[in-house]
Amino acid sequence: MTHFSESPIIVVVGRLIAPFIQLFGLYVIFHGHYGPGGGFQGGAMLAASFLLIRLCVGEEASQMHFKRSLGAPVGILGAAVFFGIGLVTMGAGGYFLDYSLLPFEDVSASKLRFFGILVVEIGIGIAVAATLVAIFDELMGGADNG
Amino acid sequence: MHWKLELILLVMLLLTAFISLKVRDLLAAVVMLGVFSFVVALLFVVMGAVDVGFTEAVVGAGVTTVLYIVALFHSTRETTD
Amino acid sequence: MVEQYTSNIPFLAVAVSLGIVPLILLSSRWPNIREGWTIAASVVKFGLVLSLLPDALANKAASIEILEISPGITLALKADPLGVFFALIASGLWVFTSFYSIGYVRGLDEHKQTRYFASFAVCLSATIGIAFSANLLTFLIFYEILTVATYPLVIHKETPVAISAGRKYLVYTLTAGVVLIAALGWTYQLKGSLDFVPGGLLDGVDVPQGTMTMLFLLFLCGVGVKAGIMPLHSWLPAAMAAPTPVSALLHAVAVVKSGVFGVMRVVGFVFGPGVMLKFGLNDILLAFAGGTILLASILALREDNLKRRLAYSTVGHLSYIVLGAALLSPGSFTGGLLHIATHATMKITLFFCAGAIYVNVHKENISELDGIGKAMPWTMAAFTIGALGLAGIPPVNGFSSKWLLAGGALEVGNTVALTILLVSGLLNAGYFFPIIYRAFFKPSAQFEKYREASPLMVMPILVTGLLSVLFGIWPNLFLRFYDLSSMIAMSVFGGFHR
Amino acid sequence: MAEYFLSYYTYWFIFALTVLGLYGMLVKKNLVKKLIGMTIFQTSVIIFFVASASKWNATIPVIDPAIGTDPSGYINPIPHTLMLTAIVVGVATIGLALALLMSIYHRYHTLDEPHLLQRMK
Amino acid sequence: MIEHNLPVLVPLILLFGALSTSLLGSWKRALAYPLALASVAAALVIAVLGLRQTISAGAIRYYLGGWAAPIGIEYVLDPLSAFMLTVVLAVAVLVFVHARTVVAAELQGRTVPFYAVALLLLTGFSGIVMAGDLFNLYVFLEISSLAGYALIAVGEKPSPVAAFRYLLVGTIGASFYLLGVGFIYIMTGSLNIADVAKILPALVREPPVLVGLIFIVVGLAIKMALFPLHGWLPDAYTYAPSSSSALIAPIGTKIGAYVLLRILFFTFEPAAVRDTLPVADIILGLSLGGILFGSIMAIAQKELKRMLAYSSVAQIGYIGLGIGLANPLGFVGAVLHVLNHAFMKGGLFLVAGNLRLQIGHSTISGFDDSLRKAMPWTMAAFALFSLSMIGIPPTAGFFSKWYLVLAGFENSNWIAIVVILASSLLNAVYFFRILEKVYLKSSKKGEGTDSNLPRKEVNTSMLAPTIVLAVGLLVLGVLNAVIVTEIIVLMIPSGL
Repeated sequence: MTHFSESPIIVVVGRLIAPFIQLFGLYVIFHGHYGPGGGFQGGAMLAASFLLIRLCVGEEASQMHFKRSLGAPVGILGAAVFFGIGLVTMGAGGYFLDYSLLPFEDVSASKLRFFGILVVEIGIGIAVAATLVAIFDELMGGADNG
Repeated sequence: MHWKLELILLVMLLLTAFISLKVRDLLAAVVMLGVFSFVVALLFVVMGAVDVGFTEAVVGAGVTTVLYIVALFHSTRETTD
Repeated sequence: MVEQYTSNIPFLAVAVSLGIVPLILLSSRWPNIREGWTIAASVVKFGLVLSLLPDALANKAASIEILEISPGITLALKADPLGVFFALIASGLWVFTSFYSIGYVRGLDEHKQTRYFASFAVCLSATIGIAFSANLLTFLIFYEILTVATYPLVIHKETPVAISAGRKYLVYTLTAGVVLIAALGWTYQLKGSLDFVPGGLLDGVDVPQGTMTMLFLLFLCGVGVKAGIMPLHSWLPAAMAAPTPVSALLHAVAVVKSGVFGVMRVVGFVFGPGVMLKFGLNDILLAFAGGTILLASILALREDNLKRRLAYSTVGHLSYIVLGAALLSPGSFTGGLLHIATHATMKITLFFCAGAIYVNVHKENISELDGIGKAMPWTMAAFTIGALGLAGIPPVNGFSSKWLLAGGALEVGNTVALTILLVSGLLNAGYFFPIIYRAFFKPSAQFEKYREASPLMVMPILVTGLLSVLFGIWPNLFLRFYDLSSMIAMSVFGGFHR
Repeated sequence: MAEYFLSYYTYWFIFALTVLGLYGMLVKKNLVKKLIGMTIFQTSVIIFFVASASKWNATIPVIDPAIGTDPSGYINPIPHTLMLTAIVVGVATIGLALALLMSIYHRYHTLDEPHLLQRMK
Repeated sequence: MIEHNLPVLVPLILLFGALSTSLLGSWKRALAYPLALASVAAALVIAVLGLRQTISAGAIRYYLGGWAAPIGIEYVLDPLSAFMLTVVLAVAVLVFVHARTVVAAELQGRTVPFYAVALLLLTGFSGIVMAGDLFNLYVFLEISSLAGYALIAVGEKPSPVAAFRYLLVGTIGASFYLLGVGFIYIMTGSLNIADVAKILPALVREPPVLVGLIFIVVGLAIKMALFPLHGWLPDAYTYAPSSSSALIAPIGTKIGAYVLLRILFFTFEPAAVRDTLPVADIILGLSLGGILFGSIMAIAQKELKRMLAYSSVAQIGYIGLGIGLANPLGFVGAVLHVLNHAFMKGGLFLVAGNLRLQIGHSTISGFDDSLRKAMPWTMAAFALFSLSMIGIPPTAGFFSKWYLVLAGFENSNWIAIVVILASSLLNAVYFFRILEKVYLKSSKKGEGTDSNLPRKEVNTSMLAPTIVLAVGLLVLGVLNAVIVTEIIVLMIPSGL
C-alpha cells in the first residue's frame, strides 16, 4: 500500500496543513513552561503532522519528511537530552533534574530553571514525536513481518 | 450556561461511545471513537483543563484514531458484533 | 538436670555420613572405593557417637548450636542420654548393615548402587540428626530429610510394585510431616519455645482439655506414621518392596525407630508425664498402642510373604515401645526404651536372614521355605534366636525389655496392658514358630544344592544374633543400654508423682 | 435525595461511561471492539480525575494578573499534569494493542473471538 | 555522592541500558547482549549497596529535581523497597545470563528489542518499588506492564492472543488502581505516600476512602493474579518465550503483591486495614481459594509451563495469605515468600527453558528417564526446586510456610493453617508426578522421542544460573533467620 488516498485534494490539503501543525507544535513546545502545553503536547502535534503526511502522500513519498529508520534513534536522542540534563545536575551534587544546579556561571537559579525546563521540554518533544511516528511505522510494517 | 454545555457534552459522550460500540462496521466504530475523543477534549476545556483538552484532541482524536485506522487497513473491518 | 557443654562431636557425627555423599557420587565408577567410603563413615560415626557415651552416663550433654534458623529457635544438637541411646543403636547397626549391604547388592548385582549407597548415607545422617535434635524444629528438619532420603531406597527396584509403594510411603510420611508442622506451630504459639525439656515442655501450660487433646493427636499423627501406629501403619508392609538391607536398617531401625523415638520425645520431653496424666492423654496413647499390638500380631499370622510378616511384627513391636511410654511409669518407660535397642538387634537379624534367603535361593514366601534350615543352618539359627527373642523367651534380650514393660504395667496397676503383653507374646510365638518348624523339621529336598550365603552377609547375621543373646543376659554389656534407659526414665519422671 | 444526585451528575455520567467501557471489553466478541471499550474505559478514568479537580468560580491554572496568585482562584493543576501522563500511557497501550491485533490477524486471519478460539485449537 | 543518589540510579541505569541497547544494538547486534547484562549487573550492585545503606542508616528519600515532598516527586528507598529491588535484580541477572542462548535460539532476529524491552520491564519494576507517590507508582506499573505484554507477545503462535487478553485485563487493573488513587486524592489532596499516610487515619471511615481502597485492591489483585482474577496468567506464562516467562513469572506478580503491601500497611494504617475495613479478610479468603484452586489446577495440567503457571496462582495465594493475616509473622512470611518464590519459580522456568531448548517441548507425558541421563544437572536442580516448592526443610520453601503457619496460629485461623498444609501435599502430588517420570519411567526407543534434537545437558551459561538458584534455595533456607532478623524485621510497619 503506497497511498491511503488517491484524491489530489487530500494530498494537497494535507501537505498544506502539515507545516502549520508543525509550527504550532513547536510553539507549544517552546511555550509549554508558562502556558498551556509543553513538550509532550507539542511532540504529539509534531507526530500528528508527520502522520498526516504519511497518510496523505503515502509511505514512500513521506520518507523525505521523516525517515522511517530515524524513529527509534531520534526518540532515544530526545530521551537522552532529558537524561543528560538530569545527570549533569546530579554530577553537580544535586538531585536528579535539579535545574538550579546546572553548571552555568553568572546565571540566577530561576533563569537556570527556566532554561533547564525548556531544554528538557524540547528533549521530551523530540522523543514523543519520534516515538509516536515509530509506533505508526511499526504498525505499518507489522503487515510484513507480523 | 456553563453547566448546560457540560451536560450536552456529557450526553454526546455517552452517545458516541455507545454508537462506537454498537456499530457493525469497525471503521465506522473507530471514526466514532475519534468523535468521542474530540468531545472528551471539549469537555476537558469546559472543565478548565485546557492543556489536557489540548492533548486529548491531538493524541486521542488524532494520533489514536490514525493508529486504529492503520491497524484496520492491515487487518479487517468486518465484525460479528 | 543435665549439664551441658559445647562440643562439635554431635555435629560431626551427623555430618560425617553427609560428607561422604559427594565422595560416593564421585567414585561411582570404582565400587570398592565407593563402598570403602561407606564403611569408613559408618565406623567413624559409631566411634564419634561412642565417644559421647561416657559423658551421657555422667549426665553431661555435649551440645552445639549451629545457627539460628527461625528467630528465637536455633538449629541445635544436644547429645542428651536419650539422644546418645538412640544414636548408638542406629550408628552401631549401620556398621553391620554396611557390610551386609555390600554382600547383598553384589550378590544380586543390583542396579544404581551409587544412588543406593548415597541415599543410605543421607538417611543415617538424618537419623543421627533426629537423635541429637535439641528442639522440635531441628527434629522436624531431620525428620523430613529422612522422609525424602528414604524415598529413593523404597523405590529402588523401580518395579510397578515398588513405585506404588513409594507413592504410598510419600503420602503417609509427607502428610505426617505436614501435621507435625502444624503441631509445632501450635506449640510455639502456646509456649514460645520448642526446646525439649525432660519432664515436659508443655508442663504447666494452662489450656482447655480440647486444645491439649487436639495438639496431642496432631503430634501423635506426626510421629505416629513413622512409628507405624495403627491405622497409620499401612505404608510399612508396602515398603517391604525395598531391598532387604533397606528393610532391615530403615524399617527395623532408622525410620520406624525415629518414629517411636519421636513418640518418646513427645511424651517425655514435650508433654511430660504430668500433662499426659492430667489431660488423660496417656489413655489415648494406650488405646492406640494396645490395639496396634494385637491387630498387627493377628495380621502377621495371615501373611505368607516373609518380609511382610516381619513388617507386621515390626508394627506390633513398635507399639510395645509406645505402650511403655503410655503407661507413664519409670519402669515401663525404661522397658520401652530398652525395647528400642532389643527389638532393633532382633529384627535386624531377622531381616538379614530374610535377605540372605532371598539372595541365596530367591524365595520370599514362608510356604516355600521347607527344609531351608539344612541348607543355611547358621542363618536359620540366627533367625530362631531373633524369633525367640521377639516372643519374649529368655535368655534373648526381648525378654528383658518385655519384663520391664510388664513390671511397669503392674506398677501402675494396668491389667489391660499386662494382658495385651501376654497375649501378644503368644501371638508372636504363633507366627514365628511355623517358620522355624518348616525350616528345620519339614523334610524337603528342594534346597539340597544350595549352601550358606556369602560370608559378608552371614557374619553380620551371626554377630547381631549373638548380640541379641548377650544383651539378653547382660543388658548393660558394652554400651550400658540399661543404665542409659533408666537414667532417661529418671530424668523424665524425676518430678512426677501420680 | 434528588439534589444529591443532581449535584454529582457529572460523576454519574462518568460512572455510566466506565460501565459502558467495561461492557465493551467484557461482552463484545470482536477484539477491536474490546479495544474500543478499553479506550472508553481509560478515558472515563481520566475524565474522573479532571472532573474532580474542576470547580466553579475558578479559572484555568495559568496565572492571570487580574486574579493574582491566590490559589483559590485557580483550578488545581496537579490532576491535569497527572492526566497528561495518563494519556501518554493510554496511547502507548493502544499502540501496543494494535500491534498485537495485527499480529493476531496475520496468524489466525480473524479478529472475532469465537473464530479465534476455534482456530487456536 | 553515590549514597544520596542511590534510589534514582537504579532506574536510570536500567533505562539508560534499555536506550543504549536498542540504539547500539541496531548498529551492531552483538553489542546488545553484553550491554544489557552489564546494566542489569550494575543495577544489582547499586541495589545491594542501597540495601546495605538502608539497613545501616535507614530509609533514603530522594526528591526529584530537589522539590521536597509532598509537592515534588519522591523516591523512597526503605528496607522493604531495597529488599524487593535486590530480589528483582538478582533474579533478573541470572535470567539474563541464562537468556543468551535461549533468546538467540527462540527469537532469532529479535534479540535486540527483547533485551531493550526486558530492561524497560526492569526499569518499570524498580520504579514501582521506589516510587514515593501513588501516581508515579501507576506510571511505572504501566511501563512495566507494557513491556511485559510485549515480552509475552513474541512467543509461540498463540502468544499474541494471550498477550492481548493480558493487556485488556491488565489495563482494567491499572485503571482501577488509578481510579482508587483518584478517590484517595480527592479526600486527602495528596499523592505522596508518606503524606497520605499522615492524613488518612482521620478519614478512614469516609465512604470515598473505602471505595478508593476497594478499587485499588481489586486493581492490584488483577496485577498480582490473585484468585479469582488470575485468568490472564496461565496462557500468558505458557505461550511466552522461555526467557520472558522466567523473567516475568518470578517477579511480575510479586511486584503487584509489593504494591498491595505498600498500600495496605504503609499508606493505610495496618490497624485500620485489619479492624475497621474488611479488606484484610477479603484478601485472606481469596488467597485461600487461590491456594487450593491453583494447586488443584496444577495437578490437572499436561504441560510443564502451564503447570508452573497454575502453581504460581497458588503461590501468590501464600503471599496474599501473609498479607491478609495482617500480623507481623504474616508480614514476614509474605515478604520471605516473595524472595523464596522468586528463586523457586525463576529456577523452575529456567528448567522449562532448558527442556524446551534441548528436547523441543515440555509436555509432561513426554518425560522419561532419558532426560535424567541426558541432563543430570538440570534434573537435579529441578528436584531441589520441587522439594522447596513442597516445603521440605531445610530448603527455603519450608520456612516461608513455617512463618505463615505461625502467623495462622497467632490469629487462631485454623482454615488458613489447614489450607497451607494441605497445599504442600498437593504440591507434592504434582511435583513427584514429574520426578517419578524423570527418574523412574524408562525410555522406550522410538516412542515419545518425536524430536530429533540432541538430548544432552545444556551449556554452561544456561546451567550455571539454574544451579545457582537451586543452591541458593538451600542457602536461603539455612540463612532464613539471618534474613528475617537482619532485614525483614526492619520493614515491619509500625502498628502491625
